[in-house]
Amino acid sequence: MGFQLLEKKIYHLSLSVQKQKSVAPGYWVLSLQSPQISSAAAPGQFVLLKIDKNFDPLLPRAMSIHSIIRADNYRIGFTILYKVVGKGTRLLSEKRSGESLAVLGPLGTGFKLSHIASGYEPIIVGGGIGIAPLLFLAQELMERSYTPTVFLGANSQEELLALDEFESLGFTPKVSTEDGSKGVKGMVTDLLGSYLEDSKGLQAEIFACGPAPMLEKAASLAKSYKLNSQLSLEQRMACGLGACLGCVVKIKNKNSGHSYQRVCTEGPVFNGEDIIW
Amino acid sequence: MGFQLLEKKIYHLSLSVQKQKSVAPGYWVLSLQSPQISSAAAPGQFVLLKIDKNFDPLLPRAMSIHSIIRADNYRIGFTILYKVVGKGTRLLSEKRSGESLAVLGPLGTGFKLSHIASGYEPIIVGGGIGIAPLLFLAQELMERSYTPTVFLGANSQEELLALDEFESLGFTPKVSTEDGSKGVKGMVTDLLGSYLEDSKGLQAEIFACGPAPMLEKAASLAKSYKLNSQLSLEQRMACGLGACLGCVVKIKNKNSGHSYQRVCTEGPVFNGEDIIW
Amino acid sequence: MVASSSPSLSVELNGLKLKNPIIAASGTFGYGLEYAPLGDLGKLGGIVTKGLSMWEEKGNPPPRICETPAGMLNSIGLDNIGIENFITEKLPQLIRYDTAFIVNIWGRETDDYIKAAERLDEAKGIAALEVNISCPNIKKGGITFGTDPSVTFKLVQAVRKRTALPLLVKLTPNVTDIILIARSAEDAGANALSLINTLLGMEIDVSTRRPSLANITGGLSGPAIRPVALQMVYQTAKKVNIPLVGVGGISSVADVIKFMLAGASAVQIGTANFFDPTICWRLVDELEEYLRNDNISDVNQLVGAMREE
Amino acid sequence: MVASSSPSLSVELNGLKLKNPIIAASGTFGYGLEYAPLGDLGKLGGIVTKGLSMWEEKGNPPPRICETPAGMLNSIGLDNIGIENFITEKLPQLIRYDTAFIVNIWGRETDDYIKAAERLDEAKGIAALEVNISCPNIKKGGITFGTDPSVTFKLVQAVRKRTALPLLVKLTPNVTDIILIARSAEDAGANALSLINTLLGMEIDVSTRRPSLANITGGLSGPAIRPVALQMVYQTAKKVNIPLVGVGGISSVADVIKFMLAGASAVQIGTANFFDPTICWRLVDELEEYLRNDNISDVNQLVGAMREE
Ligand SMILES: Cc1cc2nc3c(=O)[nH]c(=O)nc-3n(C[C@H](O)[C@H](O)[C@H](O)COP(=O)(O)OP(=O)(O)OC[C@H]3O[C@@H](n4cnc5c(N)ncnc54)[C@H](O)[C@@H]3O)c2cc1C
Ligand SMILES: Cc1cc2nc3c(=O)[nH]c(=O)nc-3n(C[C@H](O)[C@H](O)[C@H](O)COP(=O)(O)OP(=O)(O)OC[C@H]3O[C@@H](n4cnc5c(N)ncnc54)[C@H](O)[C@@H]3O)c2cc1C
Ligand SMILES: Cc1cc2nc3c(=O)[nH]c(=O)nc-3n(C[C@H](O)[C@H](O)[C@H](O)COP(=O)(O)O)c2cc1C
Ligand SMILES: Cc1cc2nc3c(=O)[nH]c(=O)nc-3n(C[C@H](O)[C@H](O)[C@H](O)COP(=O)(O)O)c2cc1C
Ligand code: FES
Ligand code: FES
Repeated sequence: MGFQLLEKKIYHLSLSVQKQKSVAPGYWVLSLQSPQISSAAAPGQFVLLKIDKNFDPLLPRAMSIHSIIRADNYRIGFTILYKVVGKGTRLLSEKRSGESLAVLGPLGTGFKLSHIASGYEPIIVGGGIGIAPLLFLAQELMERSYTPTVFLGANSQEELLALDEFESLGFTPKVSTEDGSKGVKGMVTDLLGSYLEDSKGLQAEIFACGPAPMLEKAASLAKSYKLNSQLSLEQRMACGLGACLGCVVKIKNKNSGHSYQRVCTEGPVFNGEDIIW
Repeated sequence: MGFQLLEKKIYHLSLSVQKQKSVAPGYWVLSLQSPQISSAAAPGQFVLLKIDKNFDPLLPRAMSIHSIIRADNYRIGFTILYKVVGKGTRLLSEKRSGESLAVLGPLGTGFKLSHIASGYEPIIVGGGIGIAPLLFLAQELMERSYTPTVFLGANSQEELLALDEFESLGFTPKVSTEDGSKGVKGMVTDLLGSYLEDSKGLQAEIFACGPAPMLEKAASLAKSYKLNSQLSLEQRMACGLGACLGCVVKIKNKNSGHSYQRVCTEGPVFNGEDIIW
Repeated sequence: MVASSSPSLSVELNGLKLKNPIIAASGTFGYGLEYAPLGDLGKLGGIVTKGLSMWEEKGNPPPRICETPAGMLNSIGLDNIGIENFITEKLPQLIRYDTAFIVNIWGRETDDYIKAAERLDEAKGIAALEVNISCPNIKKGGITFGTDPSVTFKLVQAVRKRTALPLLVKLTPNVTDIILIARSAEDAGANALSLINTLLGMEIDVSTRRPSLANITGGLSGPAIRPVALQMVYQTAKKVNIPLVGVGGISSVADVIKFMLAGASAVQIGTANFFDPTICWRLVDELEEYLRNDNISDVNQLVGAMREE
Repeated sequence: MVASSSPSLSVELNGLKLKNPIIAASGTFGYGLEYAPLGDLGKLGGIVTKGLSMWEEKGNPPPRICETPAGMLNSIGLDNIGIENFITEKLPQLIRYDTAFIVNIWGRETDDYIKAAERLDEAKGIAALEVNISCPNIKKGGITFGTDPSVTFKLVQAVRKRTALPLLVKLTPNVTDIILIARSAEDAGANALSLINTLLGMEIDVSTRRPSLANITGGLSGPAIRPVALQMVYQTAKKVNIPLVGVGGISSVADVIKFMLAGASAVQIGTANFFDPTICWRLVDELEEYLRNDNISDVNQLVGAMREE
């Protein structure tokens, strides 16, 4: 058990940008070729990108693995789906094919799937840019012959990310937008709530990523309906490897009190009921 | 007299790159459009370029005005000729048409020409990247109906910068290279020395830019032949405006001792005999 | 709920009134005139001169500056034209600009400061003195004044007695406890405190194996030191009762606001003038815009308004 | 004139032998194992653990880190698994790597340090202790130990008596005169000194008006502070007779050489591990390459070899 860490495959590679595509105003999908990282990656894991060689910005940026690129059934690369929010993501969006980035990954503990039994319904809930890691998760669940129910929410139709991709995988996501421009007007957790209410007694597990208030709501819904929830959290990071202890969140201890756990190592995916909001 | 400074026209502009051209391995010519700076500029003056918006590199880089770009006899822009030596110049060489730079200029006191009388022969001596400011000077002298004698030196033929441009202005520069690949093998100051020796009693003034040892030699040759010399010096800079006192060089005082004078304000062009090497 | 009138930008530093809190920092704006080609000096809150002494000072040999990650080192060595020349040559040109000219003074002995204060007290057109007890670039005096509380007290008190001009005292960050020095300056009668001056630093050129500065060591400034300056302003603001002027790495309106939230009543812009020479003017506009957008009627509402709960 | 044999990279820190001068700095390399997936730990000169105490420490609430210009702030608060857990869980895994494991220790009272030293003295596989008297992120103890020469002396002396392990003492830059502290540690029996720890700093998020760190202030590290660290190494090297380990902003082989030229016998790499996670390994190779290209047979020839004349 103690040697688990050493067996982890983590690569530090200089990867050149294969493709950079704007998918909505301020949202981009970046494709990177890397058989190693894509082969080692599991849904919910992430990479750290050093966006510029110089000291500004200094620290690498965490980005979830959005999807795996395959050729002839081999994993040859991966994509990230990201939103421009600050200096790092703006610079990232200016990278073009051929430019290179230093990438560390795959990192973190993703969604736990081994315990999912065939009676269970996986429920995927994504809000805004939180949709990013969930496409990879849906793919993986399908490969394992589960058919998740997918809920996607956003501010507006425009920002409903990856809807097409989910659809082309054969899903029919239940959709909400805050401005009502697509699907039901309101929060994605409202949709989720009605669904859970309508299907009481469902054997299910919730997999969610999105803004903190959405996750908190998802956790409390899960609790009400006695379901397990796995939530992907964010925190500022430096090392991504569990070394700096910079990225902790507050997690309930088994008995009482709390401890700080690392989003980059124990997480980013945590059990909803363990998180102290 | 005290108000002189205030009358100086100095612009701080965001200019977009018009053209970036490699002229030899590691040497580039960058064209910037700016009627204001080009109209205000005199030979020997320079600009400060803030190469990247971010903090790395932090300080702007000094570059001489290499030539004036004209359209219909109006000055519409200027070029700089530069050598990649470190981080800033490397980043500069990666700028492409359309990208913009913050430019401050024109700065400094250029070559003094007002006292040049018709009996005088202006002798231009450039070594390596020191050739950069001298094309503009040659142009200006021509416009004033003087015909300077031009000496250009470099390590090799490849690095003999702007030779074509001088030739197309009608000059036949006397050329030396250290490896003998073009012109006379040796230092440009050797060429200059023989020339001065051959034309003893010449009424001339030397205008030189290049590495410090070359300039020192030019100054001492000028002294031997009782000629005035104007040499363009370099020093690390921060403000370019005379405010920070960072860019000083040691200059002889009239009577005795020395003072520190600012390359960005009193210079970059100094009288050869005043410089303390 | 758009503010009907323009937000008020003026601040008062315990006797020194400024039309806005944006001041050009000592040593980075020359005597003011150097930047006059780039904008109306009268728009700025204030301008602090290069550090002046009773004599003309040559300063240190070159190279005097060097770039570092997000910062720079300088060892100018307080090169200056002397107070007499300043008064006769610069001041007459400066007084036509409606801004607060603050004269930064230094000396090697207490007496040098006293003489400087006396002489400048007589001159017309000076808004305040900034007593530099913190320059790391002179071997004697200077730095030592600002690292010992009792020496600071005596020096500031001596200067205080010789001039009616408002006194800013400029502190060094190169101390174990800046609050001790700040309180000494306050007790001795400083009107306000400027913090911080540069951090001691050095750089080596590996290719020549020589120090990058002729003086070997120098003062570190620029964005790199901003977190240090902000921390010192924050800590000091809680412990003294006179206004603070924040200096150190400020290069955006967000930075200005950070220093005010931490407790500064005004700010100085130093190294940023070098890489963004029109920044002082732009900050005045951007600060006004920020206040307007956030519906803040008076810039003083920002001072110390960081939320801590 | 190509050197016939490989240059010698090994250094000796007054009792602590290292195969090369590249050491991973405390708090930035975990307990070593975290970086094991990226390279052979046995290639490094040494690894300093996260600061350990006699008890398990939760540390500070998040957010604990924040980026700054060419640097970062941290207020981890010395979160650690405790010395007992380290010995039972980590050490057995570490000892298979042929590198020097240096355990960084801290406490709130002198007694905490004493107990830590005694306990670690018994453990197998530890090359040295690094006594952290300089962490800015705990409210009590820690920082105060490293800012007062006599307190430093007493603490180091007490620890010295309890262990035969070589002692590195890690100094804080947040002092008026680091030489006083350095000499106290030397006099008390330190084998070597590590300098510097982080500078006190802070950042504010303007949009929320809150400090960026939950702990409000934190420690500044990274390239931004390199000139400060280099200056302190240079000044201290001239005044003490024990070896120095340079730390602070090192992120290239040129930086390693700068610190050695200034007088460091070895260096530690901290923040650079975060933005360049394989840097420690690369520096070992690049340093060897530099020595080879410059025909330097022994890395110790660099130590203090800056030209000053
Ligand atoms: C495990 C994980 C996975 C993520 N996956 C994605 C993804 O797939 N797509 C996506 O768009 N974003 C993702 N994020 C958020 C992304 O890392 C931030 O948006 C990004 O770092 C912002 O950088 P910036 O320079 O643009 O913003 P700035 O605000 O300028 O960044 C300043 C600092 O804060 C940090 N920071 C800012 N926002 C966040 C945040 N939300 N989480 C963590 N650190 C932050 C930055 O890394 C940087 O150190 C993820 C975050 C984590 C922790
Ligand atoms: C008045 C003047 C005019 C110049 N004109 C030209 C020109 O036309 N073409 C050209 O190629 N170069 C010119 N230079 C030199 C040019 O400024 C430097 O080559 C350039 O700053 C190097 O920057 P870097 O980041 O590539 O190098 P780095 O070595 O990484 O720069 C580090 C620091 O040192 C400074 N520095 C390095 N070399 C010099 C130098 N030679 N002079 C002054 N500062 C230096 C940089 O500005 C920077 O602050 C001129 C310099 C001056 C002072
Ligand atoms: C080139 C230079 C010269 C300086 N000269 C002085 C001076 O004469 N007197 C003084 O009190 N501070 C002087 N300073 C310090 C600045 O006024 C300021 O306190 C410091 O640089 C930190 O601010 P910054 O990071 O915005 O530059 C000088 C700074 C620089 C960079
Ligand atoms: C996240 C983080 C945690 C740190 N934890 C410790 C620690 O536990 N003990 C210690 O002595 N120093 C600690 N340090 C300080 C570093 O060891 C080092 O002295 C400092 O960061 C300067 O070096 P750098 O600029 O290379 O990071 C820590 C630094 C960082 C960035
Ligand atoms: S980012 Fe360093 S421990 Fe998580
Ligand atoms: S560069 Fe500032 S005075 Fe010359």
